[in-house]
Amino acid sequence: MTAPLLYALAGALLCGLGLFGLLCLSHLLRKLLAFNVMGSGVFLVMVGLPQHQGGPDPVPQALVLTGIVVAIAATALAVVLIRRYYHLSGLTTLDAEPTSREGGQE
Amino acid sequence: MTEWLLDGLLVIALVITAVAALLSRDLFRAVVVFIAFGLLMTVAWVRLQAPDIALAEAAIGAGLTGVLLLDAVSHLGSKRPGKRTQEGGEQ
Amino acid sequence: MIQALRISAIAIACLMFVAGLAASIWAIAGNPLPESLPQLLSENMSRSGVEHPVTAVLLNFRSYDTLLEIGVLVIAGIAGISMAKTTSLEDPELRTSDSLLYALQRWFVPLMLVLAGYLLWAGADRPGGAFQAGAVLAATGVLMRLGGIPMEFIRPGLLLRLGLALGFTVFLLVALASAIGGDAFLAYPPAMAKTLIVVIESVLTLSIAMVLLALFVSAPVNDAEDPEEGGSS
Amino acid sequence: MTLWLMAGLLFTPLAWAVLTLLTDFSRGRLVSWAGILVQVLVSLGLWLAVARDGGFYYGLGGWDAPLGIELRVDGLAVTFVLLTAVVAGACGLHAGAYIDPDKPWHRYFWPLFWFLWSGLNAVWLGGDLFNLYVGLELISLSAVGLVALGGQAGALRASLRYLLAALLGSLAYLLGVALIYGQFGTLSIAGVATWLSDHPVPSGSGMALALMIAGLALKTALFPLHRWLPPAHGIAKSPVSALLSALVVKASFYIAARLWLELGQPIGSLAAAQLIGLLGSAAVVWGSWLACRQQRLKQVVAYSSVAQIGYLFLLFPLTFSVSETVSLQAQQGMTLQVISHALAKAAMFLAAGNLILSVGSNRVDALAGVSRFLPFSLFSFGLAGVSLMSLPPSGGFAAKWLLLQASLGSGQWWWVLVLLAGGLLSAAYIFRIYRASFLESSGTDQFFHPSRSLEVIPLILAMLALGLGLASDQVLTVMALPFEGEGAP
Repeated sequence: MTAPLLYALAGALLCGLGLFGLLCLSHLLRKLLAFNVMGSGVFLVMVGLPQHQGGPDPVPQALVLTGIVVAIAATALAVVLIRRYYHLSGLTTLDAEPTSREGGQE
Repeated sequence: MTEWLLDGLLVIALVITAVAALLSRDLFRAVVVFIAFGLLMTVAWVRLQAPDIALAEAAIGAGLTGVLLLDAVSHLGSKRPGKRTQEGGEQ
Repeated sequence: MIQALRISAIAIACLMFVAGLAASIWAIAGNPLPESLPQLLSENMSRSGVEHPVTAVLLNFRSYDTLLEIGVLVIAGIAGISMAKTTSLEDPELRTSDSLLYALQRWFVPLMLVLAGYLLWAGADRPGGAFQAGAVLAATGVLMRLGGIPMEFIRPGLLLRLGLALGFTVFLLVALASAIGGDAFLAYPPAMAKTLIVVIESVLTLSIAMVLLALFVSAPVNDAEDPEEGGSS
Repeated sequence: MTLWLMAGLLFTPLAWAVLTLLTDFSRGRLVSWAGILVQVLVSLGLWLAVARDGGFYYGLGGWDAPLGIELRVDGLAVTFVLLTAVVAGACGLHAGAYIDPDKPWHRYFWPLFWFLWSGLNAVWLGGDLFNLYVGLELISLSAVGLVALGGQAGALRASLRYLLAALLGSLAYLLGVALIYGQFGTLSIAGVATWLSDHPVPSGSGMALALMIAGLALKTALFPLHRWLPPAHGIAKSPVSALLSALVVKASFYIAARLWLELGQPIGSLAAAQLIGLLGSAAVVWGSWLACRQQRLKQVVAYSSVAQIGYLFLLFPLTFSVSETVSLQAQQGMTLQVISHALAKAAMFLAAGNLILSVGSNRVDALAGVSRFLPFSLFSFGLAGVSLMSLPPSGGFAAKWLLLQASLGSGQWWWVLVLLAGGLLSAAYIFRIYRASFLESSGTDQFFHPSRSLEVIPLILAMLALGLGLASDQVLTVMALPFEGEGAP
């Protein structure tokens, strides 16, 4: 057991938490928070696991930097969509199905 | 030994803030806790000898995402759903 | 009742997921690593043109990733401003007359600009670089925006789109030039690697800040109705 | 020469994305049509070059695999690059005539379209796990942007749902990549496969493969993770729906298939392979059944996509622990299914868009009496339907024939039942549309005729899907080309 491994395991836990949040929470902004928590967990695994044996490894660090930028891009886009969706429909969740008739969906 | 204590505490704090951010009843508080989570992540990156990610996390993860979400929360909280028809009528 | 049952089922599934994941991580941590990339990396560092390994990976060894990633940012920016049908940014609700914010702004904005410049300059041989500098720059913009400074250039016009495209275009042109020069796509000539990386990083900083700022500013939306095909008719 | 083609292939879509970002819709249309021409020529050139000389690795930035990113340019990849050029080109031409140029935000259609195209090319050619992740995100975000374009509440709702599903899928995939890197210390698929070929399988790598495939299955809308797809594909503008159904879902499937073919044999298990096959079968039956019950035309087509995607996942059981010939048949069947479904579904969505434009409603029962006015788009719709129903001589028939042979050859006869049931059910939902359109109705006297160019494009795509069955041998020889010359173009 080394410190990086500890962080990798914590990352696994954060992934599970984020997954739970993404599936269970209904408010869209909360889902977004859960996505970011899960993303942080994945990044921790990505950096922690290889550094357990090899010491600091610049490659996964660079990958995580890329990943963080992709995550903020996705988050910002989602926020714009959520705000506009709220503006037009007054809803903050996707649960209620006001207009669609999906005929056959349970 | 102190290092282990630090890492252990940090990990526990990370998990607690994550849980709090997801389960908090008040959305505004959830986002604030999430920003704290981002700051703790910054410390975790420093502990993992990844200063680049720590900088990026502080600026992007905690800073920008936090402001973006706070702004969204206040937006979603303030306007009434019925506003759509009013504005549609004006324009 | 059904809701509670569903949540507990998901919770149990997530717990099992965490347990499985942790077991795999534990197992992988015990296995020997077959290949050591950091070693290969340090052997090739001298040919990369920069001293800082993370920057070398981002902008030389795996520059294609970075190119596409900037593409992702630009997409998010485009999709964001396509939502913003507002012609006016003078949304009175956004202006805060908060004196604390004003003070923050006066002291922080210059400080943050300096910080962004430092981060960019440091990127070549120390931690720092385009992403961090861009994020700080964007944060500066957000602060100014919250303080009610109108910032005309963020209006969805040609100037904004030029700004969005700038970093990406320069990166892409460098890539093409290297392909025309006879090497592979994105292969910098070794002698010019350092200069090219610095140039790319500088324009990327501007573009990253621009995209993030545009996404922040375009989020408040005005009303626009437009019936589309496939809608709920 | 090949180097130039590669540079052109990578450069053009990205450059056109920037160019069209700076123009408005009408000028962007002209620019884009020129770009489509360039891209089709470059793709065709690369396809011919690979057909002649065999595949090669292309090290980007002049760095080889473990350190840099290598593109794997082989027969299958260039076939899909060419397919993308044909289908995306057709959708681009159609969109130019179909989308209203007066709406100011439609100018953003072209940059998103080109970014989507470049993401697709990046995925077909990708040989690096993390680069594939970035390519996937490029595709997902531009696809979400395209669905949301116009910003109506329904479209936003569908696109948000799509975005969340896509992000979750990407994260699961990335987690798998993290485990792979932790285990093998490399991100190159070929590198991992080489190492596995002469070492015992390390413990813990099963989870990595499972995570990656689960994430990709979510992005491919495999049953029961399919529920985000019909709203998104149904509500987008028709050229966008065509792009999404024909190409975007194939990208994540393609990565999953690549991973399975390279790593499935050592890491995977029989149970996992059968489970994925079972889910695919469920998708075929359930998707077709729901397609029969939809009220809206484009929803029918979207659910049909869920069903047709199901067939693709039969690849997993049919290539696991079977003889070389059976595996090859299954792979060929999968390739033909991807190509024929891409062509047929693009044709179908574009034709459906024309029909909706004509009758001014997206409901199936509003089509009553259309057959008197519009034999042309209806005809394209039916031709594409022939391929989906897998009647000879269509590409769909050739694909399912190969899958059938592979099922029988490997003794897994139960998949034959799925193939038969799927064919019958797809016939049911296509004839339902036909029945609706041949009903005599007094109500449909107002009728809008779309321009000829809108009608010709789906017809051509449908003809290609139909003719694929006749030319399948040529296509398959290129796909199965041996991989020659390491890194030397």
